[in-house]
Amino acid sequence: MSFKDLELNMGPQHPSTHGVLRLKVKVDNEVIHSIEPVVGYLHRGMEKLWESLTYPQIMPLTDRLDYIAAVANNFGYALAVEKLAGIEVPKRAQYIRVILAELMRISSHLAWIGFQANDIGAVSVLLYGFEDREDFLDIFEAYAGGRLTINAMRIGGVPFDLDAALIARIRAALAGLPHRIREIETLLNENRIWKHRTQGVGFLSAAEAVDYGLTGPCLRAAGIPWDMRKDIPYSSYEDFEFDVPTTDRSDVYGRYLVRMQEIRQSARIVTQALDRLPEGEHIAKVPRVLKIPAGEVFHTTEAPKGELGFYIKSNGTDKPERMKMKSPSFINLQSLPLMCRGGIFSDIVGILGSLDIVLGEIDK
Amino acid sequence: MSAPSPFLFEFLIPLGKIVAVLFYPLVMVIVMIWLERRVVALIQGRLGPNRVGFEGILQPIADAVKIMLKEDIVQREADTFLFNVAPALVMFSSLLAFCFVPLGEPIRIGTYELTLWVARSPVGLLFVLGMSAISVFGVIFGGWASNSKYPLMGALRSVIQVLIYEIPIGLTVLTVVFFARSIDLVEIVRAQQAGKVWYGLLMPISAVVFWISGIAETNRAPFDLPEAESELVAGYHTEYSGFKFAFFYIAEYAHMVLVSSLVVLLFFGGWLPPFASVPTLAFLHKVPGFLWYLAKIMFFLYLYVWIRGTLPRYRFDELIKLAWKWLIPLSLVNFLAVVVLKYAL
Amino acid sequence: MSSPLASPHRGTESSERSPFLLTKLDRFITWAQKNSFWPLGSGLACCAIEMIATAAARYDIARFGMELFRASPRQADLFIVAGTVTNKMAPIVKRLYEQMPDPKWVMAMGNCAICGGPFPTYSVLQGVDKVIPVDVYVAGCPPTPEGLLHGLITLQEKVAKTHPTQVMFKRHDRRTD
Amino acid sequence: MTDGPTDRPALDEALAALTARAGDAVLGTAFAKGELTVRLRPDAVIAAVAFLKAERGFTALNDMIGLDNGPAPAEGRKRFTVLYQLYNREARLRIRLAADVAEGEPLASIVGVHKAADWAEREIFDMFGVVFEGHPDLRRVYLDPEFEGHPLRKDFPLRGKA
Repeated sequence: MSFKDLELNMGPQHPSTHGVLRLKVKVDNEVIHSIEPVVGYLHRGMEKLWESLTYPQIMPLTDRLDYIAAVANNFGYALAVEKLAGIEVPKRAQYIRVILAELMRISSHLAWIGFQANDIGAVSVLLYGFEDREDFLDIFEAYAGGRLTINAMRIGGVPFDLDAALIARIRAALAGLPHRIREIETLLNENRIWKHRTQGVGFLSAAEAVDYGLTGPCLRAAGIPWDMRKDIPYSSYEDFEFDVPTTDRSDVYGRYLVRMQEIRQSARIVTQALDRLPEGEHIAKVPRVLKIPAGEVFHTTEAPKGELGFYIKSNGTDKPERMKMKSPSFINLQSLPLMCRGGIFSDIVGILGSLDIVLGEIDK
Repeated sequence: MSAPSPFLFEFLIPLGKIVAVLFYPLVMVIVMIWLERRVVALIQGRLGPNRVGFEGILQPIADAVKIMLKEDIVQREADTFLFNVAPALVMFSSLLAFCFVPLGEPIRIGTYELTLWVARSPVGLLFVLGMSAISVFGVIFGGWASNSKYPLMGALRSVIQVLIYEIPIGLTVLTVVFFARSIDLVEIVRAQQAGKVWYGLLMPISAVVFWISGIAETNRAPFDLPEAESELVAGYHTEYSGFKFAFFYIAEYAHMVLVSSLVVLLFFGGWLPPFASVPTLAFLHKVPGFLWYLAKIMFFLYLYVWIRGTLPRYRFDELIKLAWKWLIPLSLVNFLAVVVLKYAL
Repeated sequence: MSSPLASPHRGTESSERSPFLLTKLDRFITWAQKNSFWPLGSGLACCAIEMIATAAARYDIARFGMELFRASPRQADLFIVAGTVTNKMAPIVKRLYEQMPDPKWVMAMGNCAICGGPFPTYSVLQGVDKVIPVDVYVAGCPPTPEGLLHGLITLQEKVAKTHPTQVMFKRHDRRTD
Repeated sequence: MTDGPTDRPALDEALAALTARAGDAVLGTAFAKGELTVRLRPDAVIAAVAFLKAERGFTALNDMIGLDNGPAPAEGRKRFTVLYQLYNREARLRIRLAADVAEGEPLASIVGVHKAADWAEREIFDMFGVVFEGHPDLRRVYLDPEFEGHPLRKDFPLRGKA
């Protein structure tokens, strides 16, 4: 066995490939020579399956794409179908959707910080992140009955109204959040080892990031305030005041900072939405059998992982003729070899973690 | 009571001590495994094992029984001889080192003087350090003989890590030896008693550098690169199962107990009670020295766990930088300072 | 390389004519085994997130002595198949199972691992029991952490009823399954 | 239906510039649901994408989408359609290019223009069997290399071929 040009297979069963991703890594002792991601180990044929299901039936399957942020997929899909069918969503439903989606973003980022820290060796932070996340899962459980894949949206609105008890619960969870984030930040922000492991690691210039189609927090960490909630506001996002956090670092540390700020911004949006929650219906009148006239539509939303898009082509029946998902993780993952160039073997796990990929979304 | 026969003195007592030296580290390991799992759990806001025995104290026993009854796998591609030798070597060297670790001053029972060590040598410290360094061969053999890539990388990391961190360990041990004028562990403790000051308080830099290097030598967080789970799966013992894996596992903990013992003996007065010079605290002398010794070891074992629960893992290049840029220069300067101060005063 | 304890949990669940001492030994061994499942840290899909949540503070699988998620199958006792097994992944799942040393147990967590779940498609294996034997099935999409814990306790009960020594001493019985 | 305002004049202007540049390669345009689709001759796609990126600010390739028009496509259409979803972030504009290809007919790869197209083209190759000429590494991305058939074709059964 040669020590130079050692070819390593990370995955599909490896503790830090976040599921069943496989990386073919060539290392020269500890320095990375080349790296090639191999995906498809979780390819479930979702797009083919969608073609045989009616529009409402597809909704629960979208939960299983980005399963750490299931609501974000529901949201993107619902908006795309509504755009295609020309359904007007009541204002209250739009607000409730924003609340749910932003809570999901918080929960997704909390899980992310846990995974990222765990990959770098700070095991405790994984547990902290997951414990903090439980508060938000409780809210989803109270709202729709599920913890992870909750099917929290319907075409035309949301399945349930927000009642006062739940609103109080959301406020309580948000009140505890700043303290919890600070706790994690005290552990990490000024930690020398954490900084060594993240600063300057996984650098990608802004131009490269755009060329590789990077979206989401990774792109914002490169200094580009690219956020679909601001760029092309949907579901009343224009009503809320929030910042799009960016840094110019464009390394793992920058991505960490951006996500931690995004948690705070999401909390800000939820608070505003709760304060100004309009009265009215929570779901529009949608025919039981939804037949959508022939047409095609492409709509993107800002999911926790990046820009999530749905392309739907209808043919006048109650099932889509073709539906394609633009998965942010899939596109973000392409830039992994670029980010790893010249790096050290241990960097791979940190960089991969900073991309925040979810295999369910990559492989569909 | 009639005079005890020479058979008792010359055969049974040494035999008993040998058995004890096998069991003492193992008991410490069991306690340590339980302690680690419980303390890490508490740090992480969990409960930790609490189902078997009182507060889960039997958990390590259940683990041990289970793991010893597991299938022993030697994969086809492995170098069978080295693969089998490696865990034994690691275990053997760790346990052998304990022979030279004294637990306290001799106890007088009637006319017989019971020494609390199995073997005492004028070069006991060297022997312990040597044995502790030999255990890395087990790691290297294990990693290489597995004929698999992750273990190999783990072994490579381990070699470099131990090579580098032996240097600050040697330099800091020298300062202690310099003061105590002995490399006999019993004499070093006695010198601290005579000098009325623990060397850790006299030379804090030595103590800290030794402790950090000790963590690195035992491959524990944040220096657990040879078995970094998120990178190398399980590092050098990825291919080991059952009993042999248990050997690696136990040896790692035994090694931690050993390093903690060394820190206590070299820098924190071994079995001496604290505040020896304060008359009002003289009651502390009533507590047997062995308990003081255990308490101090437990403190350092606890530190191990605490550090593991808090810090991320170093990257390989930073690990090396830490040694070459900080620990080695620091221990060199420290050594010179100690020499100068000793002769200037 | 097969251990005398190869799969004691299968095929030997009767306690016929077991000597007293052996029964005691059996109980001791199964006590150790059932209280120290070290799961293989293998997550395939959505269920893996709930598996991690089970290990996290709220549900704390560590109480049962099972928090040592082993990254290497060589050191694992319990394979929690957490998620959809695709046809591309199936050979790897099988290999992981084979790399685990006996005695070993498998839990199919979630509907996908049980029967393919909501994915009756060309690329999904319709149930992991088509490639490896399963001891406990935990339904749900994904099962809640409580569900997973219930599955683990069920598995503990199952292991407690086995007689590892019978397999140890009557070698010809070993591969009855 | 809360998609932001579509800047129709700006889209028209981009379309006009593209038409002027590509000439008779533009086979048709459609504007529906606030989205512009431009149907191009397959051989003109790469030039159009490069032009839109370099001169009209469509710097981002959102996605590439494959479509199967069935074994017997409508009059004037071919078996597959490949859609290029482009995005101009400065002006918040989206434009969709479409190119029809017959079975076995190669399409020029745009990896040279947009790096993001790398895996997207591999995905379309995997799912539909459309071959992209000039792609650096055209292999299946999701399925095993041994897998037979292309799942998203309309004649491929959901459960797979037995």
